[in-house]
Amino acid sequence: MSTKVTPPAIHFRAAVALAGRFPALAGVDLNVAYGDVAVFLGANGAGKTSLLRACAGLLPVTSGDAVILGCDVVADPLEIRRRVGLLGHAAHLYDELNPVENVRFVLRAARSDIARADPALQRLGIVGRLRKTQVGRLSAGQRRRVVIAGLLARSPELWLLDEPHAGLDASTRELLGVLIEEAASSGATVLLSSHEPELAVPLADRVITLAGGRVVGETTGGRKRVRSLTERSRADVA
Amino acid sequence: MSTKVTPPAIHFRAAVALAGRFPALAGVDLNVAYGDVAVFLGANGAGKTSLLRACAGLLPVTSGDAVILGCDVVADPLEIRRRVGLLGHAAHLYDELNPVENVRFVLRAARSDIARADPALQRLGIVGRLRKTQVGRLSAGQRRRVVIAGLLARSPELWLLDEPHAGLDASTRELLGVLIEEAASSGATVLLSSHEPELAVPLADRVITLAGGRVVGETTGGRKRVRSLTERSRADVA
Amino acid sequence: MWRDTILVAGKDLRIEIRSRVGIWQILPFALLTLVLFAFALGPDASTLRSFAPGLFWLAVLFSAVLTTQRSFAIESDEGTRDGMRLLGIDPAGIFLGKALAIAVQLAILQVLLWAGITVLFGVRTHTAWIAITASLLATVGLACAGVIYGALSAGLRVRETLLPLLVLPVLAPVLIAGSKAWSTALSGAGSGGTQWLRILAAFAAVYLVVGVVLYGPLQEAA
Amino acid sequence: MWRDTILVAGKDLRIEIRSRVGIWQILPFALLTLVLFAFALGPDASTLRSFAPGLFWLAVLFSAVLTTQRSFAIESDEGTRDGMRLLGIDPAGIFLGKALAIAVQLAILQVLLWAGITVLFGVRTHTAWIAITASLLATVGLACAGVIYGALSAGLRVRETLLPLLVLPVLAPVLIAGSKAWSTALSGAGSGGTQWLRILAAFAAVYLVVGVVLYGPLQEAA
Amino acid sequence: MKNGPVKSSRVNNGLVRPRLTTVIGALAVVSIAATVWLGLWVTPPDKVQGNLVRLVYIHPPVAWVALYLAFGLAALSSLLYLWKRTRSLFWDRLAAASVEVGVVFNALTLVSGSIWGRPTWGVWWTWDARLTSTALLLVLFVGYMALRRVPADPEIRARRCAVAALVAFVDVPIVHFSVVWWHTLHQNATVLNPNITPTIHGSMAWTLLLGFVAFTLLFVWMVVRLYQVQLLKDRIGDRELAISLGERWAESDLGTPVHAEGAPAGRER
Ligand code: HEM
Ligand SMILES: Nc1ncnc2c1ncn2[C@@H]1O[C@H](COP(=O)(O)OP(=O)(O)OP(=O)(O)O)[C@@H](O)[C@H]1O
Ligand SMILES: Nc1ncnc2c1ncn2[C@@H]1O[C@H](COP(=O)(O)OP(=O)(O)OP(=O)(O)O)[C@@H](O)[C@H]1O
Ligand SMILES: [Mg+2]
Ligand SMILES: [Mg+2]
Repeated sequence: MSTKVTPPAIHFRAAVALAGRFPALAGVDLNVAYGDVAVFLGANGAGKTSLLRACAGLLPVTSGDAVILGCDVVADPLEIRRRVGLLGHAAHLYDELNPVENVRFVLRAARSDIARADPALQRLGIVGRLRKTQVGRLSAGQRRRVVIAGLLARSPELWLLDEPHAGLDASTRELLGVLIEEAASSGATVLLSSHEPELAVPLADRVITLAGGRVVGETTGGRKRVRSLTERSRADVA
Repeated sequence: MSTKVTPPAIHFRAAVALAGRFPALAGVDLNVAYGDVAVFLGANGAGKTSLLRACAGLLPVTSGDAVILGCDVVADPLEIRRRVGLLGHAAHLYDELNPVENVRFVLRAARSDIARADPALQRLGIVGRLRKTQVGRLSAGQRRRVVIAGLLARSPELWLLDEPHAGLDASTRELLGVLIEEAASSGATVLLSSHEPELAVPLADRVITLAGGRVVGETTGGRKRVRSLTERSRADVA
Repeated sequence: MWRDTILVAGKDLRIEIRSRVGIWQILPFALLTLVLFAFALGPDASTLRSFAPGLFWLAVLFSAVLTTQRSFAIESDEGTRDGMRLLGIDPAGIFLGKALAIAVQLAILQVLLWAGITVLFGVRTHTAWIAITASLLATVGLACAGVIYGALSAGLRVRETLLPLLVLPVLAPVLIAGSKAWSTALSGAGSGGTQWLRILAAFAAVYLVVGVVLYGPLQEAA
Repeated sequence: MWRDTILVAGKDLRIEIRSRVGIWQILPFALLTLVLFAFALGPDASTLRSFAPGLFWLAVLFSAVLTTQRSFAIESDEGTRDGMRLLGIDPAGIFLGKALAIAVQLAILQVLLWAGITVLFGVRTHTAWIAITASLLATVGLACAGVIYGALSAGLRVRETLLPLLVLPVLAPVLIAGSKAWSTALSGAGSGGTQWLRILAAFAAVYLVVGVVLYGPLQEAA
Repeated sequence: MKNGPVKSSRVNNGLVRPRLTTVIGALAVVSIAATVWLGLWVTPPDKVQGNLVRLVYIHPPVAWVALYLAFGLAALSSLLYLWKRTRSLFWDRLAAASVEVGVVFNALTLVSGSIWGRPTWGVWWTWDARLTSTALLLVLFVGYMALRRVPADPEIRARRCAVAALVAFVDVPIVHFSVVWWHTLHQNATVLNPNITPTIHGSMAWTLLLGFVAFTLLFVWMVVRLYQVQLLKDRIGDRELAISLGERWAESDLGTPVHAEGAPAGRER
């Protein structure tokens, strides 16, 4: 084994996170290197959503260590949130505003160039009349596409995608794969949860199985690695 | 072709339904026979959700005919709702009550035996601590399982399932197939929408493609038919 | 219909017992409004005493709005109004059930508000039966009208602001008649109150009937 | 911080312009409360005139609660409060932005309510500057206190009932000081009002500072 | 922290040793009894107020406990909770306990004041600045308790409540200075006034002083006990948590993790 070179993007050690009085995460040990794509599999209630929310600094970790992108989740959630993007079960959009306004708002909040909104929406197929329809009126899949367009436009350092395939139609599912690959190869780290291994595993470097709020297994995914194998093992050890 | 014997369970003719000012259904022509399993495919925004909601009498049909289980959706939505069960994008549950109370409430409202709640929940894996946890605290997939348990306990004549696979884990996806087959073979009609044809098509007698709020194509699904072919063609013509 | 009434009222009251919103939030709110009215009107004791019935009923009105909001907040989670409609139960039953649950809460609330004005404004109740009858009739009316408008605004994203606007003008007769009836009840002038009781009874009857008849279409419209 | 303030305030006002909830729902509600108070107090014109300042401020208070509710209803759709936090922007900016948007709406509302009491209760404004200063200071205070409590109760399922209970007692000093200041302004007794203006200024300053400092932890708690 | 069943009265509550708690409780009872005895039988009736003056031994001490001790302590511990370096659920529990005591004493202030007001002012209640601000204070802290009841994570609830307590505490100075600012009907500061020469004399002064001591002792005892209740609730929560953690671990077939020796309840913060 080589020595630790860079600290990992995600580092959990014995992390416990409580939802109410319930340990949604019950001692997670996990390291994910920068630039990796990791997919979480697991039964309903295994803790996938909780883990992703903890990575976004939304679910406070009450014991153990949790360091995301070099920031402690308890000490500095704000800094983390600036740098991550989350696609959750529910779409965080302003129902009264249209897709363009929503994405622009996200970009302004992130201090990014609002000109990036249009190409992103275009790419996700939010074109024509949909651009000007209040998002409260869009269909379930269209809403999720708007959120993904926001992520794409912002291009955060860490993508957290909670069942991103759910609700998307065939062509967007394909596109999602492309977007994830693009993000990862441009250096971003991507974590996604899924109930559709046949779609998610090919995208991933690492396939991590959760159960009972813990990591219970890991295999490698099908992502064609660009980086050399040495680099790979280094990151894994870190 | 033989003559029309029974009227179909679902009958739409040139049905237009408005969501706000927008024609979510733009002239649907569709007949589904009793006991059939039909799956709707289509891109995001094609109108799958709108069609299922129209079948439940939730989306008013403003022109054309829409007759569900022999009742006109405009004239008698209440009668329809007594006999259909809908699993929508959002789970219609009382967050403050636990799964048992929620399912029992559904059963009482349907004048069914509340003793059916327990086996149904059991079957969907809502056991142990989950039975007593307020549903507002359950995970996304667990909530959907509670809704499905409610449907199973009620066993309506018409099942309307909007992307039922989304959010369910592998074992529950399998179970869902079994439940749909059971319901159909016991005489219920099942309509489901899906973005996962590989899961949905094998369950279905008929695969109907929607686009732009209309039916644009149909193929047969993979369901092993019990009924004879003559019966089949009869229903299709009706 | 009656079975559905019991079913719905039971469910609502069970959620109330579980969440205690009525006791811990609406009740203190009601008492608080009394204090606020006193602030607005200034400290003069005799003025306040003479306005006590009006202030009591204002407090009841605002609390009724809150109770109604709460009653529909538990229905329309996730921003949809499909839940109740999908049950496929008799709309009249839903209407009566929700009204019953609200009425129970409002009745308890009024007892405590009455204690409140007795202490804070120093009023004394001479003709209790008028006050009690007025309150009971008003409770029915408030609950029924509340449920009708609650259903209209349930599940809308603007429900928090829409409901008060819709329902308060409708409840104005209760405010007026209730205040007058309680004025007579408090001052001891026994007989004048009955005409106001009749108005309250008419109000309750109208909204009860309207609710039972129209709740079906209303629910569809929602 | 200032950029975030503008960003958030701009977004809130844009949603308001699109949905017109303030104009079509909160404003009529405010005028309606004036009418209801008149009902509760009876028809005597001189009584009403003398209570006009108090009633004006009561109406402002209740409308401020509604405006705050609305301001947080647009944030917490689908029952979650993640949205705002996920933006990762400066909490002080969010606080100031939301307060600014509410303040703008409240200022417009007060102009129209002033017209309302002028017409309905027949009052005349003698010392306009006191009234205007009082209103401006009060607006800042109401908006800041409102946002603090709005954030406390945002996204909770009980927010409709919890917010009024929490925020109204805090706003009571505004009610008192505002009424007194307006009383002087309306009666024309020019100098007595300044001590009340000082209270309003202190109130605004305290909640502005508290908000800027505490909004961060508050948002995490939400 | 002992394991297994523990007798609740013997629980070390982290504030005061159990023996001392009992002593404080006993002292409180004795001193209140002494105050009552002195107040009712030893001290003379007043020239103007007659026997009514005896309420002076109850009402001001009760008010003082509610406003300054209880709500002051609540505000202080809320502040310490919010301050990152001293953040600990200890402060949250302490704040909760003292708010509960404060609400009781605040209500008692209103009641004793009303009883006193009836003969002296002729009414149970008047809309005097002190009285109304005291009433508002009660509502503010009832709001705090309502907020506490809303189900939430302990840490989140603690933070939310801490903010609410601090904002509510702003009313306390208003109550205190209301008599000065608005020249009200209510008594001016007689005991807590800036020039310390008390305006009452002799046995009355001593009894009043004893009253303050007695109610302060009662306050301390109640806070300690209620803190204990809070702590026990939290412990029950911790135990539930331990159980659910066990259940959660059992959901996967890994069994108990290696790093989980000792209390699984998480770091005490
Ligand atoms: C409901 C009615 C009343 C309320 C809510 C009330 C409230 C209070 C409060 C909050 C204080 C503590 C103020 C401070 O120390 O800052 C206080 C003190 C006091 N009250 Fe009352 N009071 C009431 C009625 C009365 C009456 C009727 C009397 C006597 C005629 C009275 C006499 C006093 C005295 C002598 C003090 C001690 C003053 C000092 O040392 O600061 N109070 N009251
Ligand atoms: N307050 C609570 N009380 C009890 N259990 C809780 C509470 N909050 C969360 N849980 C449980 O914690 C787990 C949360 O899991 P999480 O939402 O992370 O699951 P998930 O892996 O995302 O599942 P899904 O695939 O269904 O989305 C669930 O088992 C849920 O029942
Ligand atoms: N008020 C409205 N104004 C404009 N367009 C609307 C309005 N309401 C609905 N729509 C459009 O109607 C369509 C509704 O489609 P529906 O929700 O039935 O789609 P779906 O097939 O279920 O899609 P998905 O797969 O994303 O769930 C969408 O294209 C949506 O944008
Ligand atoms: Mg999940
Ligand atoms: Mg859909």
